[in-house]
Amino acid sequence: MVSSNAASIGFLPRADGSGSFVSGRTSIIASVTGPMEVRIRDEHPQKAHVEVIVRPAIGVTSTREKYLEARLLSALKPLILRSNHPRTLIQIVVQVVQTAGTDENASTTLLLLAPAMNAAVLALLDAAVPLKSVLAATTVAFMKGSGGVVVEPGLDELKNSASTHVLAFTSTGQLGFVESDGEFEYEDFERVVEAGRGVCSVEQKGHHAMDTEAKYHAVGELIRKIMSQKVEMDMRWRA
Amino acid sequence: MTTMLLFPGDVVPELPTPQKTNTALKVGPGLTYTPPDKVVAHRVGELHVDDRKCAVWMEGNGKRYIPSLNDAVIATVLRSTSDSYILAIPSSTSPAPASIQALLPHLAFPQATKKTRPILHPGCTVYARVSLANKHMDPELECYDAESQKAEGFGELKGGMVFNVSLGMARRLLGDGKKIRQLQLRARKAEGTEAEGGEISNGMEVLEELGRVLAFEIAVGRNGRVWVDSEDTKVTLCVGSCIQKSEYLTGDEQRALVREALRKL
Amino acid sequence: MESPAPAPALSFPPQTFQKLSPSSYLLRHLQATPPTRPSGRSPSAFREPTVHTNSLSHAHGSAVVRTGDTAVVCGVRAEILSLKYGDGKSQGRVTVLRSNEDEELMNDEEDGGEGELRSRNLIVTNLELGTGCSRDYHPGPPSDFAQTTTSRLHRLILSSTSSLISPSSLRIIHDDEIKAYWVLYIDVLCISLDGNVLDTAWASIIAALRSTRLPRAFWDADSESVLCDPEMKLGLQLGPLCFTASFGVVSTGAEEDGEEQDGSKVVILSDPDEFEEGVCEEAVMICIREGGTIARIEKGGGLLCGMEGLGECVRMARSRYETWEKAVRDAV
Amino acid sequence: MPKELEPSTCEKNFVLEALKENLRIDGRNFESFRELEISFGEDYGLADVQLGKTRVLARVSAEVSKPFSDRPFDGIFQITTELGPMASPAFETGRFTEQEVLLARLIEKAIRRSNAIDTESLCIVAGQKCWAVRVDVHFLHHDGGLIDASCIAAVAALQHYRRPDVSVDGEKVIIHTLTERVPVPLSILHIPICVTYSFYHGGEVSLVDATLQEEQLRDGDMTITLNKFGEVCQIAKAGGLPIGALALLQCARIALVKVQEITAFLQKRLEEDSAARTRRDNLLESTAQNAR
Repeated sequence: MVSSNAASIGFLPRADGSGSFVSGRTSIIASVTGPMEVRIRDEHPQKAHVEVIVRPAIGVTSTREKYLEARLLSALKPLILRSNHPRTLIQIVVQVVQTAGTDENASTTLLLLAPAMNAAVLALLDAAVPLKSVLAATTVAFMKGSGGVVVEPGLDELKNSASTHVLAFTSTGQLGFVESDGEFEYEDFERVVEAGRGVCSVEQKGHHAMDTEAKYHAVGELIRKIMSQKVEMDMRWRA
Repeated sequence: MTTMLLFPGDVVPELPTPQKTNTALKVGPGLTYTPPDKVVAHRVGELHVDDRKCAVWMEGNGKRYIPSLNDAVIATVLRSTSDSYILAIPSSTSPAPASIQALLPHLAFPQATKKTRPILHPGCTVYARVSLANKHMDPELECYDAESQKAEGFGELKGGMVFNVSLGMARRLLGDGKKIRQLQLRARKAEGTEAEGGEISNGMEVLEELGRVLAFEIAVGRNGRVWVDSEDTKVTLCVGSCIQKSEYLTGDEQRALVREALRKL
Repeated sequence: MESPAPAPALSFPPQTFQKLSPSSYLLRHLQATPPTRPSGRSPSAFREPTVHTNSLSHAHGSAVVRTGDTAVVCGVRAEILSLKYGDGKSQGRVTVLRSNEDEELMNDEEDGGEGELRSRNLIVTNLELGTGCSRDYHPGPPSDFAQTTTSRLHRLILSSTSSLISPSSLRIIHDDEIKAYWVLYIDVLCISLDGNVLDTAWASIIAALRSTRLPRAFWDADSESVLCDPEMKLGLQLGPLCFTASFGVVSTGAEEDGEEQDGSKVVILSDPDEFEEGVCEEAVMICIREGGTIARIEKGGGLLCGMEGLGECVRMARSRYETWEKAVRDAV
Repeated sequence: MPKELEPSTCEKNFVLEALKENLRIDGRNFESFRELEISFGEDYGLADVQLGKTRVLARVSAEVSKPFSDRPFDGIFQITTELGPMASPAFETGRFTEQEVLLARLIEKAIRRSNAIDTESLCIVAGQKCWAVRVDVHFLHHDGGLIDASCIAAVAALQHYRRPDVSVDGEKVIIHTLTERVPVPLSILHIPICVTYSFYHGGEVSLVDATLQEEQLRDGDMTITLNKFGEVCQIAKAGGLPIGALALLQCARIALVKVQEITAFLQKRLEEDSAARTRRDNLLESTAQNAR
């Protein structure tokens, strides 16, 4: 089952780019500013410095946020054509609005990763930061016993899963990010990756007329849809 | 002239072939060229191909201004050094910080000498042209036209008010929309579909309409800033707000907007 | 005019080349046949570990682990957390329960006890970089790197499906009622850092936990407090073991931010050292559990390593598991 | 880190001249707020407030804690307002600016010290256990009026919040899940609302709800916090242009009208949210019954 995903962009007028992503109960807002002036100690003569700041919904920044920052940075940094803007800073701020569960357990944190990544990618696209590719992320659970694969599971499903996987793919289906936890065989992992690729990648060219609602819930297509709506709006004057 | 939507990583499917041997392919903003013949998009936008000029570029909209050679911009003086002014080129997200800093040499004014050069104080608004744009260097500005060496409107903007618009809107106000319109007309002609489809907007009807009735001065910077001045505060405000509201409006809607605003005035 | 004579070829000692252009320096090494890393290792070679346990006399368990020039010390200390507040006076005895807690504790037995360990905060992990452990060390509050590594280690201990430490071995029970818990403080100090601190730190935690001996603790109903019997020492009940293997990924044709060129090859570097970690933007970590199943996969930083590469990493991680397992078994 | 760019001379002169002609750049009256929008999250205690372009998110949470030893019968109530880089890149994390401290203190005075929350109702077992309620205010977008917007967001989230029910059984405090027992709203004694005035031209012009541009150009400011009964909770005037006592009274009079409007609007939004929740619960119930 693919839970309902929703996304939007461009709602923060002063940020260069902004994106929000809601998956199930998890809700994230991200903003991008840059390329802008960089602190001297972070300055790189050939490349832009990329910074990710995660802010929790409740309480102050802890090691959990530092961990999320490091993971998000590892997914987003290779996406950006950093050499296009040397000696600058590209700052990505991720604000957690609502999490799947109330406690700070591992599952809640895991369910944050994919939506946070998607919100940040939308914000980067909105800010027109030069990118190599579009990345889309999803969470996949491998169930105990049945061995079923559940895409975008809820907390209850996570409880009954043997392993959970946060995966991100480029629109051509290249694997960009993995965070898998649990107990699984490599063969199971391969099945999980295929399921994830299905919702994250985009059908290449051809533009098949598969404009069903179900398709737009798949995150890869959702990101495309949101962005093409923006371009349409930007070009509205020509109509 | 064909348009299609591209995303970062998408390869431009068909490149125009140079008609003359000495014309090279021009790759515009939003695209990265990899030799020998691969052009890849690096942001979201509409791909535009002009076969005659043998050019490809991406039409998109944004808020963050990246200086580009010969762009006219509206900048603010921050301070003066021994031989240059340091200016901030704010983007349309302004008054957001983190705007680009640029150098305007004291002598980069028409016929300026050490004695006759204009004195600019911090906070002054300047209409200038980007004379150096390189990602590895801070941009530089000049206050005269590259060809005629005359002011041609560049220089300090006194009085008036500055309004923010998107970078796309600023380009349209400078007439880029007209070029796109011409390309579209040409494409229709080529396809023999001139009669079909309605009128094509050039995206700056708002300005044409306002200019017909009101008297005001205007300067548009490609960094998403529009300077407006007139005798009457109300007129300046009306012009500014009409322009800001026209962002997503078609030509007809822009005209209607201006009519309504003028009626209220 | 004759064309000017070609400028004399500029040459550098290797160290200068390495500093000036770290990326090319590594790639030149990898393009050689057979590909060799600057350290002299082959791409798939791990550094041999050495493990010593019980080196610290005042900790309940400890281990020193070294791989190449990366060396860490891990100490485990246990303290008692009493569930009763105060000192036995009646007003100091309020217990807070969530209404679904009993039920949750039952479930926890199945899912490895993550909930219990986490909600009670029974395991406290910390990794500290020792002063002068590496060139990039700056004194001050824990760096982002130290915090992130701590968080990764903590996550490995409290894996969502099966915990390394079973909560039952930390409970102090009297008449079927949990009276108190052991809280384990696991502190890792990195003495010397030459890349891949995670694998080494993790192995040191495993070795230290296996060497941990706790005095038998029991509830004394008369004094209403927990007492310890120093004569009787008990080991911890550990769940299935697991060991991590980290990899760096780099392409031999990788230009700065450029497209991959034809004929370029993706190289996976096992157990990257400090220099290699700086050059390889892409990193893969595989954690293999006893029995050969996978406990964790982390990948980020690039698009080079696809499914094929990951399969390769898993295979290498399995053989690395054997190495670690033997080293730790021999040491304890 | 980049600093906020000051308005240029021509912008400054124009804005101030326009004020002399009774004109604001966005066309508002001197005494009107920008368009206010309040929405609530799926979770209890999550309020999203938009005041013009300014956008603030407030999040209420509660956990069981030990009361302060000098106040054994009171619960703990805390508000945090940290200006993050999302609102403006000029705000750095972990560095407290003067603006941040003033804002935090003002909100603290307006809500906590005015006893908007009945902290005694947060006590579970005297001296032993109490609720610690915290409000996290997140600034998403800064276009002036952060004080007014964050105060509205905080009181909206506090009114929206429901904490889990507890029962005390001897030495055991049992926290009931949201599904087991209907969660309890906080006991709110009154609803303080802040109205910030900005002064120009020696106090001749006073503006309500200034935008960022107007804030940058003002000569002085004052924040009045009132509830709908006209009780003044606090007045903050930290230096700047001196204002006559009569002008202050006039400001307070206008502020009361604004406070009443805002309170009524907030009430309307809360009722709408509660109605939507009831509808959704009924729907869920009926589908559950159908499934059976």
